[in-house]
Amino acid sequence: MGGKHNGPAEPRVALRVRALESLLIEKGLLSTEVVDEVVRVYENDIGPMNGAKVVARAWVDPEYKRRLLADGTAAVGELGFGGRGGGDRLVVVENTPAVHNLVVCTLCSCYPWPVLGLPPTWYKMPAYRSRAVLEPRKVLSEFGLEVPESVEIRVWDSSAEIRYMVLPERPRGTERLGEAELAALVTRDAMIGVARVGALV
Amino acid sequence: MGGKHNGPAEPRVALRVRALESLLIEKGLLSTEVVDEVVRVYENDIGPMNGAKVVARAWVDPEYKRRLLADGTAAVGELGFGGRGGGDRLVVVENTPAVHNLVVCTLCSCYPWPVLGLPPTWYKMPAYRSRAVLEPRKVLSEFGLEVPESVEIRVWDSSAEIRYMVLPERPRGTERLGEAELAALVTRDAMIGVARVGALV
Amino acid sequence: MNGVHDLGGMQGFGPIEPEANEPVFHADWEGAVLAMNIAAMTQRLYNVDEFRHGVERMGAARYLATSYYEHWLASIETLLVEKGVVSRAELEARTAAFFADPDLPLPRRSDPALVARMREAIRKGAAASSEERPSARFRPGDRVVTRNMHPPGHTRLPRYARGRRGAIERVHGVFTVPDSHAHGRGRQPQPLYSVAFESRELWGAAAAPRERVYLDLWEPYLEPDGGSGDGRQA
Amino acid sequence: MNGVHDLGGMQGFGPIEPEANEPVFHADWEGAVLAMNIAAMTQRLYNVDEFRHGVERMGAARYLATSYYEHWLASIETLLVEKGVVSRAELEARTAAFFADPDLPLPRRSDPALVARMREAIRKGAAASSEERPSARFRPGDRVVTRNMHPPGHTRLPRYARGRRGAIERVHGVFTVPDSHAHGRGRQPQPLYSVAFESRELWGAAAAPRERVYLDLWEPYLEPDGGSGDGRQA
Repeated sequence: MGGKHNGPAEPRVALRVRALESLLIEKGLLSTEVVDEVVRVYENDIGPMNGAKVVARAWVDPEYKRRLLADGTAAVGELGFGGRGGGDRLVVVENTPAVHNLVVCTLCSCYPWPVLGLPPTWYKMPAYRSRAVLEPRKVLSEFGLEVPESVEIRVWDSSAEIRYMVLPERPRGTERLGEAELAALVTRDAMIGVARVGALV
Repeated sequence: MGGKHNGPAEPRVALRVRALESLLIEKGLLSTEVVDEVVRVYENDIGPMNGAKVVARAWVDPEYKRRLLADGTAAVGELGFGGRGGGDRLVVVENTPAVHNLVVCTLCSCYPWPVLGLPPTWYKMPAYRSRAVLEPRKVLSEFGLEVPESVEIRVWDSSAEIRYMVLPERPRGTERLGEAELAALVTRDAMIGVARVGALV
Repeated sequence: MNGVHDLGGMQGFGPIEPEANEPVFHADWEGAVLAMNIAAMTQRLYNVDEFRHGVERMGAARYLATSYYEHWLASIETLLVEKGVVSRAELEARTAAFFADPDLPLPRRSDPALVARMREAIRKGAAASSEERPSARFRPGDRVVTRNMHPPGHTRLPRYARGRRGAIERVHGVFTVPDSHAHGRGRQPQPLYSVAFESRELWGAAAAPRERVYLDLWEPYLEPDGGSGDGRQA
Repeated sequence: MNGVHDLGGMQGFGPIEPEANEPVFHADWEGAVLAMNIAAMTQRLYNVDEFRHGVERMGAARYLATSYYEHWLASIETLLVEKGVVSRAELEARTAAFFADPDLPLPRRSDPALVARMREAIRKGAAASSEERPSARFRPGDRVVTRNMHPPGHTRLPRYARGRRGAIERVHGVFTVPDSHAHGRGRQPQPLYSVAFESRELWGAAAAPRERVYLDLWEPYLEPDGGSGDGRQA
């Protein structure tokens, strides 16, 4: 990826990036392999499938869930997840019938990379960042998630090196599913808090 | 002016304006004469020379000054100034050795048109509007006006249909000048509050 | 609306850059925009509060990337289309025609009556004050606290002065409340006050001493100081 | 810095627009920007707080008009130039060369040690917490009020939560204060708290009930509630 480009219609920003890239390579601070490796890792190894495994484990293993809520960093580490973009600490917040959690970063776009990968564009854009703290119920409603007024909404604005992930509610009708099947149900949006995990039909 | 344009290199916004103008003319809501007349008025009749006359009168006539500070609208009306862009009310605030006044409109660009004409570009730009209320002394210093810490600064943020004009201090050495000569010394910037009226050399 | 137009206290916009010997207009189209706006308001196609809110609604990125008269043009277009004076389609079609042929002439039309009306409008201005005199709740010297409010529509209580304590400096009279007037809900006149705020109240302990900011605020923006405040947990 | 990056509570940005089946990267250059940034921080050319402040300094109009990875690119360029890693002149010259010939190849260089270091960095992350344990002033349940502060530099106390009352939810430990770390004044570790705010405290009486916002705030941002507050006249 670092070694090719997008052809003659390549936008100016892409050429600007190649200019900087070439200077850093010459100065011994970068290599095309480094770029390729980073892209490979975030395209293949690190993404919401990691968080989904964490959620599924918490659903089937009450003792793991207890550890996860007490020390998210250590508990996701048990499954091999952690590191860069995770800030220093992962805090997992649990959705219940009485509480719905939502994660945002109003000042930039902090996001729990080790468990969810790189954030989607909408998470980084002004509309979500501005509104999530001011009118979360309306934001959720636009995502198709109607949260009754009786349910408390907790918005986690990631202003420090703490990252937040939502532990969604386990849907009804999933009692017989195994951990891997459960993980397949868990979406990125549910772990940000803008969706529920859908019930099995 | 409404009837001509700027030639082949005319920017898109100018053509957009002509498109809207032509539609309004066809609908009987505008005419090229109206555009010409408005431009003529603001280029020739209404400008800081009006405010300068007000200031000079106040400097030479203590009774007029008293009326001006008590009811700016009525007092500038005595000199024939008033009307559109003046909001509903003109308030004149007096600079003294102990108090320096500064006018801004942080929300848009309200400005005392009848006495100062249309505002300069810097008055309408984010840098001035954002900083005048937060760090007025620093702003004044960048205009070359050092206001000692012992002098109180009053910033008038024009948030309603009240317009503000500063009555600057009369410089020393002007005792023998007549009203017209005094008016020639008074600058727009002094009546906004970002300058003093210079002493005669 | 907490928009980027609400610039008081923002940082990072760099130095103020005055232009030496600045002309009244930098291009002919600026004068035309000014004239169109005055003509439109004189003919009551929209009011000044709708106009200001039209600027606020233009979008933050565009607002910051464009000039004052481009802001005006954006609001004029928005309002004339919303009011049904001009359709979006005819505006786009006419724009395309001028892009295709910049030498297209403007229609000729003489309207001495409108010119006279404009002269009168410029001379007299528009009234925002009211003859109605609801009794003013506050008097000069009274301590007040501004409401912590974040309406999605137009307001003239800047964000930097919300939930702040000040003192009534002067009672201006009774004026149209922009918050309703910008949204077709009438003038709803209310007492308007000049309110003085210490810089340290607005900007905290690091603010310079002997600096005050004065804002003109309507009675519904204010509460007596000493109450529990708006949304505060005592 | 009260910049446009501080978006919490702003209005007028329209609906949220999720992209169906969004790819991890929309173009090759995005991945290259991500990799350059991780490589630069891994090699300690700058720290994450300097990086965030570099984005904040890019200018409001440009910030709003450009994408996430363009923000990153702007900050990387600013910092590498300021740190003397790359000169503005060589960057412009090299850019001109790529504009003239987009097919210019990138230099070939193999650096297995750097790749290994990057893998390790991605796996382990960067530490912001500290082993130092200054005693924390507040405990869970304590009522606090945030400072009303408007520093021109970097801070992580958003504008919407200044001068607001909340309750300590949890003590995270001791962490690098970004306000100093972004400006070359070291880590200055301080206790970091999760602080809960009622929506009505943040947004006033019109805010919906049963909504809370939690922020992670450093001890210097906070004062005990019940004191005179910062800059308030009791």
